[in-house]
Amino acid sequence: MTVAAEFSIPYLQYLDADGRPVRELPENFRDPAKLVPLFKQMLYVRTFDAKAVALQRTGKLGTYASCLGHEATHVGIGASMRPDDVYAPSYREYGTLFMRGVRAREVLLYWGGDERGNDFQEGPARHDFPFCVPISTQCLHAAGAALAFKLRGQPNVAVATCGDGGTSKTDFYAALNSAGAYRLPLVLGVVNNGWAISVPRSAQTGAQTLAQKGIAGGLHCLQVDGNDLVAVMEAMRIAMERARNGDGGSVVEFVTYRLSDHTTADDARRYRDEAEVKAAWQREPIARLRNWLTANGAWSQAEEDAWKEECEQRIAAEVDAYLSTPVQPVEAMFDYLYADPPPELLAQRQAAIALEERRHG
Amino acid sequence: MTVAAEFSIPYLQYLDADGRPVRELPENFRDPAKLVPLFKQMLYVRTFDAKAVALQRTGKLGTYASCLGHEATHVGIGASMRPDDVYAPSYREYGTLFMRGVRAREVLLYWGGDERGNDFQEGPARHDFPFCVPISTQCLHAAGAALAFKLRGQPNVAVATCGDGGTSKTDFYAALNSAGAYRLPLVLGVVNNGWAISVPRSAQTGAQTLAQKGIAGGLHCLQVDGNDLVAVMEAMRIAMERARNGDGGSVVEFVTYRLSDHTTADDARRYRDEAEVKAAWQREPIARLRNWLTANGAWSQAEEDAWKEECEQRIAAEVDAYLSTPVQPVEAMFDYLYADPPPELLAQRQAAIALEERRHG
Amino acid sequence: MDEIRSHVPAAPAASDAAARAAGGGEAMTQTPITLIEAITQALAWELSHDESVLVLGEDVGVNGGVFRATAGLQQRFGAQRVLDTPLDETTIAGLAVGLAAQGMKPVAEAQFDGFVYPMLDHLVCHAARLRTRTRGRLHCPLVLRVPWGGGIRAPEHHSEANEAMFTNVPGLRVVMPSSPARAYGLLLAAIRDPDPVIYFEPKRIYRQYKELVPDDGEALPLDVCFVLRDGTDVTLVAWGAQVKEALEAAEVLAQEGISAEVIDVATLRPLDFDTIAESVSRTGRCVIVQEAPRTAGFGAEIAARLAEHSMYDLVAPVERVTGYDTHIPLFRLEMKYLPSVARIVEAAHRAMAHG
Amino acid sequence: MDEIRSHVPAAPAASDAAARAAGGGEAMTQTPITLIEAITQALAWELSHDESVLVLGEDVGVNGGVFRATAGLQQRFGAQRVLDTPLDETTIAGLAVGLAAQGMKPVAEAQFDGFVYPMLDHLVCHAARLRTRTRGRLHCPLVLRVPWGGGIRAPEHHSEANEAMFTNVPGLRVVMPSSPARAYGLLLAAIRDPDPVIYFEPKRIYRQYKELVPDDGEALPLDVCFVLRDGTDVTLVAWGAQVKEALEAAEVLAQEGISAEVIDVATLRPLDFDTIAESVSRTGRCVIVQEAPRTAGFGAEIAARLAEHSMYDLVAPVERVTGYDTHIPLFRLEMKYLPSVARIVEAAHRAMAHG
Ligand SMILES: Cc1ncc(C[n+]2csc(CCOP(=O)(O)OP(=O)(O)O)c2C)c(N)n1
Ligand SMILES: Cc1ncc(C[n+]2csc(CCOP(=O)(O)OP(=O)(O)O)c2C)c(N)n1
Ligand SMILES: [Mg+2]
Ligand SMILES: [Mg+2]
Repeated sequence: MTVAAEFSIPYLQYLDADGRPVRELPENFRDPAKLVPLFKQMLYVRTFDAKAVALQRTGKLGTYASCLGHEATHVGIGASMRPDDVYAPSYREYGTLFMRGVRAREVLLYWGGDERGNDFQEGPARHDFPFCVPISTQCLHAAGAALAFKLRGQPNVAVATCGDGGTSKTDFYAALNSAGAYRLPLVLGVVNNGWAISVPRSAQTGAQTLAQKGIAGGLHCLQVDGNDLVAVMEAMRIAMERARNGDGGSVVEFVTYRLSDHTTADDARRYRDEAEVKAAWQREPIARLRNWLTANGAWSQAEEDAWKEECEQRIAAEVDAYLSTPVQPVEAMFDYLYADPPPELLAQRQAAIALEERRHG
Repeated sequence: MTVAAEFSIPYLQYLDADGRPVRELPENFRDPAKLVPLFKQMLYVRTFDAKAVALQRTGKLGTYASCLGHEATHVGIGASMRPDDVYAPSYREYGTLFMRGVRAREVLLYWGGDERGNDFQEGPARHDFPFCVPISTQCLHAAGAALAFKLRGQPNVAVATCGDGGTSKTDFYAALNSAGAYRLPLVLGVVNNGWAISVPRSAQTGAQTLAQKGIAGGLHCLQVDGNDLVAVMEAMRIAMERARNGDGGSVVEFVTYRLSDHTTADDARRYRDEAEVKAAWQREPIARLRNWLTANGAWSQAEEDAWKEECEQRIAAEVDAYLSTPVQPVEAMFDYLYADPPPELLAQRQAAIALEERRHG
Repeated sequence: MDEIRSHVPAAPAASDAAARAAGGGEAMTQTPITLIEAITQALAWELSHDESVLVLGEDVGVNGGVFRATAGLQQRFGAQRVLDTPLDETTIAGLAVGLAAQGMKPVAEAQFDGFVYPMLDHLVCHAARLRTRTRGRLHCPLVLRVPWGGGIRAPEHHSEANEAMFTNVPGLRVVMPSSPARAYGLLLAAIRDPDPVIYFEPKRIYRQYKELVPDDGEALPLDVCFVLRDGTDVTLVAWGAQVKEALEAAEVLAQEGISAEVIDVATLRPLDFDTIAESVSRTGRCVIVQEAPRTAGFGAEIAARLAEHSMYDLVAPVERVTGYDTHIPLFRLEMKYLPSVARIVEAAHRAMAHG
Repeated sequence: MDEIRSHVPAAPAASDAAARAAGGGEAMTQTPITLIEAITQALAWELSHDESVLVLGEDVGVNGGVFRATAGLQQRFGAQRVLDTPLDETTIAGLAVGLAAQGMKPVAEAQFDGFVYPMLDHLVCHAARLRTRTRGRLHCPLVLRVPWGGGIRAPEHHSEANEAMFTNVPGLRVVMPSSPARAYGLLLAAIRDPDPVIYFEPKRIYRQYKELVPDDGEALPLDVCFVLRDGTDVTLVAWGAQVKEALEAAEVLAQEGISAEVIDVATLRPLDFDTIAESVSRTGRCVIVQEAPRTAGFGAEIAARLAEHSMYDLVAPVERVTGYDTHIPLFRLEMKYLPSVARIVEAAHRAMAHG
């Protein structure tokens, strides 16, 4: 038989689960001092996450989706983007969002049931897409943004992230299909944390890797250890450079693990083996990077204690800002629907205000 | 870098454009006498197709989608299925439909604007899916049928066909994704005829082959010369056997060419180079198989003349049956909507009948 | 909780006990159950009694569904009958059509109302048409279960009331129970119906109260409205979670001396307008309560039929109490969006000012 | 063809000629054009005058669209402005949302009405919500053009009237022109509107007649009904291709001495009910003509508002002349499905029998 086409999917890992290099580190990321700010960001995210879960447990937040265990992937992706790139998140990539300028109070407002959580006030996030709940639909929006970049001749990249479950969603396929058809500057980051609520990665698809889905659209495909910040950064560097150079889109699969429940509304013990979670803690991203940095003299326990203290304080201030944000007035639900609201909508708005007044004086 | 996964897509061809073998023919299809009935079927289809186009041109048929040039692929697929397998067509696979028992009059009724064209009266087609206009949605229905086979432990295969354009459709991806996830006995046949109305294959996707899309779901992938009946049959044999043996689904790409306009409502000269069409005629499926059969003493001009005459007669009879089928009465639009029609629908039905009577006496 | 008056089949006859025993030996449920438990009970009944029934959706297996509607079913009936699907709603709908066309009776779950949109293509273009398209050669006995509506402080896209997407579609049936007993009986009917049924589940009242729901396999009819409370002054028409608001409003009105009749539409398509018209012919006034955005919601169809058929009965203009013409806001504001008892009472007062 | 009376901006002022010249030198169209040519003309105008506008869809490029609505545009404006898409409606809708959120003004085409369903998710969950979701940080100025309705002897899925899928969705505007001039003016307005607009094109009248449509870049308002014919006895309300049927019915009625007012709804969401109410306050009778299946179609909203607001004006029950509650049949029977002049006239007669 003749061969019509051949493909291979590379796998990237630099630091093993104990933080020992398994091969020479890429030149850009060889200097441990350069990685320290990102490590600090990972610690900040984890502190935030624990606080958010606590807020939910005490009734001060709605359902919340934890990012425990995803810190290297999320922070690494954020660190690889330029301000004028565009990011399209799903719903738990706080590490990426923070690097784009989203503030913790905004994340809390969103899960606290307040639309202002999506009105990102600072940094590049101002032009990024909001939180996206319908799985993987954000991938197509990022493709649209990438198409806008291409049509306008801007040297920017659109990045979207979705989960392992998200790669089954038709929108994910549509995004990679159009990225290939138009040769778009698009990076589709698949955050494979092993589970889509209760459905394990193995039940989601017959594909050996999730990265290989990109082959369907002629994209560049990479699988990486998503708990290894160095591998994440290197994979993103390759994908972002290709996109910026006009070489088209990539699917990058980050293999990590959801150390938490799916959300605070979920109880993973119903469907997931405790032993699997325990084993996953041995591979988690923060300890291994700490080991590497400490072994190379770039980080110490004292620094960590001080930084954690600072994180607690910063997050306490954000939580205060969140908790002291008053509920929007009833008319808020009308005020952003149309630029030019129709008269009948304004009449309903007036009626809603009047009803409030009748009821609360 | 480590390699996470590797893939290769085989290409199958046995008879070249002139009907000369390029490699030893597969054992099953070595005896030319065995291929003669299929060759005759291909001639029948082509005769039917010309007649249908003529009927449209003379106002006796609605818009019609020609299958000119697809005969080897369509007939080869039909010939590879067992009666209790299930077939889910798109809209131009008359060669396959005829082998499943659909009669020419039914095809004509369908394009003649009469639902009875989907009420296949004979053969395995009775349980097959009807014509399907929304592109590639039939692929998911076939996946559902394959799932039914698997759940019921039946040793059957579901086959769906779609076009090159159809492989961009999210439903195609959803079908291959679920076939992989459930390891379904599903064969997705991609009839790559080079064009999706005016959009060439090259603009549809960045993938080198359409077969490779199956990699996204972990399916078996094959690309074949869709104008070579032997290659079509061999590819289908492989795919059907895998499916029947529990080895899961396949994507088989049949590379052929649409020698006609997209439909009778289309004028391909607006977007397609005449030279391309001319070149494609050099590769068309009927001449090459005739050459092979004739060279091997299995077919002659006299046999062809006689058979064509018979085809004309058979088709004339079918056309008569079509043309003499009276229009359904007005209540036909109500009568098959629900098994148990609601009273308000029956009232509308009565009103519609009464209106007819008022108007036509 | 409430008495059902209209078009309801008589209590099971004596021979039913035997039939029940023969049918697999399910005992009468002796303790009251919630609406969602009634759904589980109905699914279990049909899985036991009809081997062509299967349940599919995201997380419906080991996890028993994010709302626990399928809790225990995979353990009891096996992974061949209760299937987790890949995470794609197009897939769920398309597979269900294929399964149903080939002799199975799939009961598919959409995890939340906000995720049904990708299913529409297969539902409208195929499920709703397969019988008419093939002149009855094939048909499509599928059920889509959709947790519906707001009021549970859920995240975005988890609180939609989008039944109007389905009510203009020929070939579908659209059902929405509002009590445990009706949830049980209507779901049995939906599964047994040989045509596609969209079955909306008002999640706000999933666990709101319990009632005795005999596990007797008795279906309720799919084409009737239920009169839950008799009244003479004004007819309150509601469906889903708003039935509870309407009943409470009727209580408030009763204390004011206004007698409100309360009708649970229950099946939106086909609509049993006769029951509504008969009530309005007596009360002369109608308040329609609809959780969905106002304009072109299903309430409009009821009001339209009143305008066509009940003009001479009405003594007051028809009132619609609805969600506003905005998206349901995130949960800090959602209760201000939803119709409330106070708004229903006000509308009834406006109606009472006429005639 | 018809005179437009209500809410229509005055004829272009003298200074417009200068503005037009400045705007790229388009000359006044001197020959009458069809509805579809008016669409092409509007697209060309906006492509010329706003570089953020782009056209995308299946076969819209070299081929100029299966209906030729985009004929010549790719040649004139280049493949960067007029893009063929891969064959997937989810893709088209999702790309359009992404483009619109990032500063472009995509005008997307659905090839036929029957193929819009896979677009709903992106339209409802994203396009219609982006502004409200982000408190105005982002917005979504997209237009979706949908060739709409039956009557052209097309294959299956090419003849749907599914506007009711969109009219209950907050955040969308839903528009349907019924003449070349209104097609031009409303499409310009749709493209310029900063929020998403679904623009239905009644394909049955794409080429039915020609009228002079000055290529002056003048938009029509997106929130008014157009009164096309004055009358005193009965109000006929229609949209899309049914406007022509209604006008013809008015002619027939006139010959019988019945004076029918004819209103083209033109924009379904937001609805200009005032114009309809004002007319009905004079005529006392209303016949709503709707091509879509009857139950829960958009006509129900108009009838509902009449039941709420015009009860004391109506002297006859509201009449709806609609498609039946079935799928539009394949073309041998489709004309028996569609509302006809005869059915409209009969409904008007029934209304005249009252009051
Ligand atoms: C279209 C759609 N269907 C269902 C859901 C409900 N849901 C929320 S998260 C989730 C699982 C997502 O899994 P994955 O993509 O792996 O992301 P993860 O949550 O693991 O990060 C599901 C099914 C949804 N949000 N959107
Ligand atoms: C969902 C959907 N969108 C658009 C169309 C209109 N349409 C009919 S055939 C066709 C092109 C199909 O091309 P391909 O899949 O290559 O099949 P071919 O016609 O070449 O056999 C299109 C766009 C459709 N039928 N369904
Ligand atoms: Mg996951
Ligand atoms: Mg093709």
